[in-house]
Amino acid sequence: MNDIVQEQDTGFYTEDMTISVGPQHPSTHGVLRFVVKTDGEVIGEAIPDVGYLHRSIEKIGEKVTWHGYVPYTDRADYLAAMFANQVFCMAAEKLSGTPVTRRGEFCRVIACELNRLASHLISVGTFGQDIGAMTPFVHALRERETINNLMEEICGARLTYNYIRIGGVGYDILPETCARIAAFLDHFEPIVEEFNRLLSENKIFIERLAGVSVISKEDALQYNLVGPNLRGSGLKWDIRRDIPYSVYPELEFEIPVGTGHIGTVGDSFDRYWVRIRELQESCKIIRQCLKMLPAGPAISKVPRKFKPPAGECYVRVEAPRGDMGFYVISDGSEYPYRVRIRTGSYTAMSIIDKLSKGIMLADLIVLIGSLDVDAPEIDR
Amino acid sequence: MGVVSYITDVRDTVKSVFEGLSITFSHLVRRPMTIQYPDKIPIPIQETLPRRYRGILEVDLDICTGCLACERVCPITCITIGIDMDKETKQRQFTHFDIDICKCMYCGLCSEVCPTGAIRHSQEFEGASYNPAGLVRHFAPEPSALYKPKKGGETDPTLVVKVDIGQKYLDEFATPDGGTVADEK
Amino acid sequence: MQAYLDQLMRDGAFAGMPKEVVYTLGMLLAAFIVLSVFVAPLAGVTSWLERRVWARMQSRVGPNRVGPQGILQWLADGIKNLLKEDIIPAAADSKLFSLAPYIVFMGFLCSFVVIPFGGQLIVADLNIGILYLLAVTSLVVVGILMAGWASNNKWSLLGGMRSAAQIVSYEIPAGLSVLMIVFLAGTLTMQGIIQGQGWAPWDWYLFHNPFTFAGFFLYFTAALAEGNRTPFDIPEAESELVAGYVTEYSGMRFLFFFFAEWGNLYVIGAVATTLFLGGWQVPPLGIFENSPLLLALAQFTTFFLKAYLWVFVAMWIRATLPRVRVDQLMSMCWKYMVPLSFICLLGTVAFMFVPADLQRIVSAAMFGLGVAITVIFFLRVSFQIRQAKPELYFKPHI
Amino acid sequence: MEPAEIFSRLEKQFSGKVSDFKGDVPEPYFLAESEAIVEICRFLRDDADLKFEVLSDQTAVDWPKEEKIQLVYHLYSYTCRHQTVFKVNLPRDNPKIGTVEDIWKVANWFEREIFDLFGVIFEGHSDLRRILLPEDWEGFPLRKDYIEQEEYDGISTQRAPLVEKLLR
Repeated sequence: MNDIVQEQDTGFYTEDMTISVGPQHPSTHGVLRFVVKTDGEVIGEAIPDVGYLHRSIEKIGEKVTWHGYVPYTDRADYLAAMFANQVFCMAAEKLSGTPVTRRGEFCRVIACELNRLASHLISVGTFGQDIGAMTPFVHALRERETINNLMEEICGARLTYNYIRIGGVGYDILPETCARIAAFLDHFEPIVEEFNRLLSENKIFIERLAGVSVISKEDALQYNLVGPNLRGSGLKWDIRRDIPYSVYPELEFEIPVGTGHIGTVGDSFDRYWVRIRELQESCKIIRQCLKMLPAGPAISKVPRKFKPPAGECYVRVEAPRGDMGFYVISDGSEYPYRVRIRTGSYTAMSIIDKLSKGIMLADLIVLIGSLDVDAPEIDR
Repeated sequence: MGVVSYITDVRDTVKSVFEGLSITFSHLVRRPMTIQYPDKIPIPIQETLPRRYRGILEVDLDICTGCLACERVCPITCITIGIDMDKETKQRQFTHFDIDICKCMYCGLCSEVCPTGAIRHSQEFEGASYNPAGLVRHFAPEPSALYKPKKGGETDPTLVVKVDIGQKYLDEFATPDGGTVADEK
Repeated sequence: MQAYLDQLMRDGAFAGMPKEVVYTLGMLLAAFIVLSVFVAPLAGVTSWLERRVWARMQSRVGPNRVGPQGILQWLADGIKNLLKEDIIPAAADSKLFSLAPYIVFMGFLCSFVVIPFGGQLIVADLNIGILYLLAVTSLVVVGILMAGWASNNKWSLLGGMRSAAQIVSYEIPAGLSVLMIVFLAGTLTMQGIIQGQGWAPWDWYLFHNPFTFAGFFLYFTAALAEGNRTPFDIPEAESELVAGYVTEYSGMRFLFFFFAEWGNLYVIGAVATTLFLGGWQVPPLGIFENSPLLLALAQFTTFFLKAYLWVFVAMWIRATLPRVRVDQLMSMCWKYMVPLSFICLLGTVAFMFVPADLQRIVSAAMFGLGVAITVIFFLRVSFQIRQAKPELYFKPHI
Repeated sequence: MEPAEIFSRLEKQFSGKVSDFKGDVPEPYFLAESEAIVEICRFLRDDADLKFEVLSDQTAVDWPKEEKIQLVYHLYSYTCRHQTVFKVNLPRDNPKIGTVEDIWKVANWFEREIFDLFGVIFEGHSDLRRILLPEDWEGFPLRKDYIEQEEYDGISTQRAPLVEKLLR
């Protein structure tokens, strides 16, 4: 409390106020905490305090089998569980040389992109909520609900899928589900446009976002921002295109980058806008995949006692919150020797300390929302 | 602040507010999306769930062979099975078969490895209970014998039905084509 | 009211009682009736309606269990809050803390004294009516500041400070817009202002000239800000300040704040109706001539519905707009709304020198503009419905 | 640039400080000496042909049999589109190494995490505190010989197996 006491000529002295934002604050997206020192509404510094959701997933990885670890990876980032599934399975496949069936790859991409839609909807919806617009949030969740229903049909779970397995996917996508996904996409694209008319083009919303918490490209690299946050700063970098994996090289899609068409390049609006545009790109990808979906088995033959040879690999995929990397070491036994999960939110969180100096309390909420940090992914 | 930008600001604000109001008003006359849970729909909500839905685990002990595959595969060890030898009949029997629903994370691995489809996910998802003990499901309250698959198909008519249900579940649920299950069967 | 009591005393009722006692008792009775019969259910039903309207705009259903369509939800909530523990934090200034809700409540309740529900239905037609109203509604800020300070919570304090800054600033555009009408009407009494208008829309001050038309929206925006409504709900912005000045309140005291908020909405609508929308004016139909009761009922209904329309609009705006930042709120007030209010005020004054015939033509034109805006709006709504296709229902039986 | 080229370049610059290039694995890596880590990293970032602007990942692996904790650095270059991996061996009983926080700011949090979970001390780090675990937690959980403390603040850290406790 008494960190900075400014004695003034008048004998009138002021001191900074220390506020604890979180861990039960409404807009910290899970259990995050910031120790904020403010001068009235203006923040002197905001020190992130993470770890409230630490579930030691990396340690658990050393104690369960390779197959048994897949459901745990769901929990690393439960808003985008499919990607953690995929990256762990990719690592296991790379270590053991297990091939993935072609239909399996397409099923993976469909499921992942649906999951990306769901995750981005949560992101932009709660972002609206943080700024006070309640309706866009519920509209976004309404669409996500439909995606959850589709997921339920594809893999039987709504949030923690355990769908992607080593060698392919757990369950094949049925033709009637494909038809429903296509129907959903037809319905969803106009909804995104309506969402834009309701929220993204709103003058108050733009005023709140444009020019707020600008992240330059240099800062983004220094702090290793990834995914939409990096693209929002103007760097055209997408692992799906630049370090291709799965069947992404065969698909056509654009990589939206922040252009600063309303404020400055790298401001909160750019990061938000990249996510909105990625919604549309994901729709495009799913459409192509549905068209190209080949026949054949969804999963290749994998022994139940899965023992990849000793070795190590670092695999990354483009998750909704950016580069999700798994560094997996196998010592040839039934259990992974070491699993390291490197997530986008963790690095995004570390930049908040720097950016928060001198902004207003309301802008801190915008900053957190625009970085789309996700507590489970930070703490793992 | 120039006059032009002043006027554009006012115009943009009015325009976007007008647009937003028209969208929210249009939703006032559309149908709501949420459902009237749980008493205002004609059929139980469980029946609307897809067949693949992974709800609370159920076990049909009559067709369980006691191979312990599910116990071994469970990553969170929520299944505990006890098997011993019945002293009178000299047959192996279950002493207990418990599933801790508290711990279960509904990953579906156990139901995929089951050779007969005895352990499977039901559509039930409401697990509220007054104490944690109520969440431990005991499928073998008293010792019961293991199921032995007969060569050339099942003959007991009650068991035939159950075996068929299990097999149907396996076919529908656990990977229609190939997969981790197929290679060891 | 006073006239009615005088009449009763002349007729010999309350024999032997001093005049002051009769007045006091009469006033207390009136206050009780207004509070229990009108204000409490009004605030309650408004809270229910807000939740329903809001829910439908968000593709939800909303509260629908207590009573038909959930209309008694407010009663259930009220009883629940009455039964809850009234927590006063140990570190709080307990006297100020307990007093604050009542001051907020009083500030809003006192405004009902001058609201003209009908030609005769007014508690006291003060000769400084509208001025009194502006004064007592400002009392709310004292209560909010007290609540923010006494809670001894940093969120509450920030909320209280924001609220004070906001309400004090927005008094100015609101006051200027009111002044416009006072100039036109030439009186401060509420009934006088209403009588200055006619029953027909083109006789309303809203369509009197372009400046009052703009002034109405300025007034409504400023009044929303004064009532701490979205997009100006920064004092209790739940995503920033948890709950602002009400963070530490619970039970009935908490309810008082929300009671005042929802009641205040109606006051905003009522004042807008009085000033701009012709108040309780009804068409001079034949059936009203011989039946004063019917006339009073018609006047009350007209006034109530007009006022409630703006309550609905406030809910609707709340469901639509995001919230502005504190500095943007201030710059919006001082850079945009205050200058625009002055322009409107001067324009209105200048317009008063325009010949009467021309004034009539302008009124008709403005009315036409109003109708045109409404038509365009509904066309836009139908465009929105057509644009985004009907919702997907994968489970038709639900 | 290929991993082998990167390594040979480094070998030229820091002869004796980098060694053991292993090129026949999915991600080729080499070993670096812990004393030279800061110079190597600065060279990797600033050299015109290497330009590793990004520290993708920094983590540690515990090898109790070999009595070492191995730090693993994953670098990536967006400009040149190549990556490199290098490892640093540290003694298990007193792991200490210089911080690379000044080179990549993100290392601040990565190193805090490694300190938190492995107990590696980064000399010169600006804010070396526990990050994921509480300040007063004992031990370094990701070490292989870690034994979980029985109680933390009077709360048991074990979930008693309900199945056994409740009905057996």
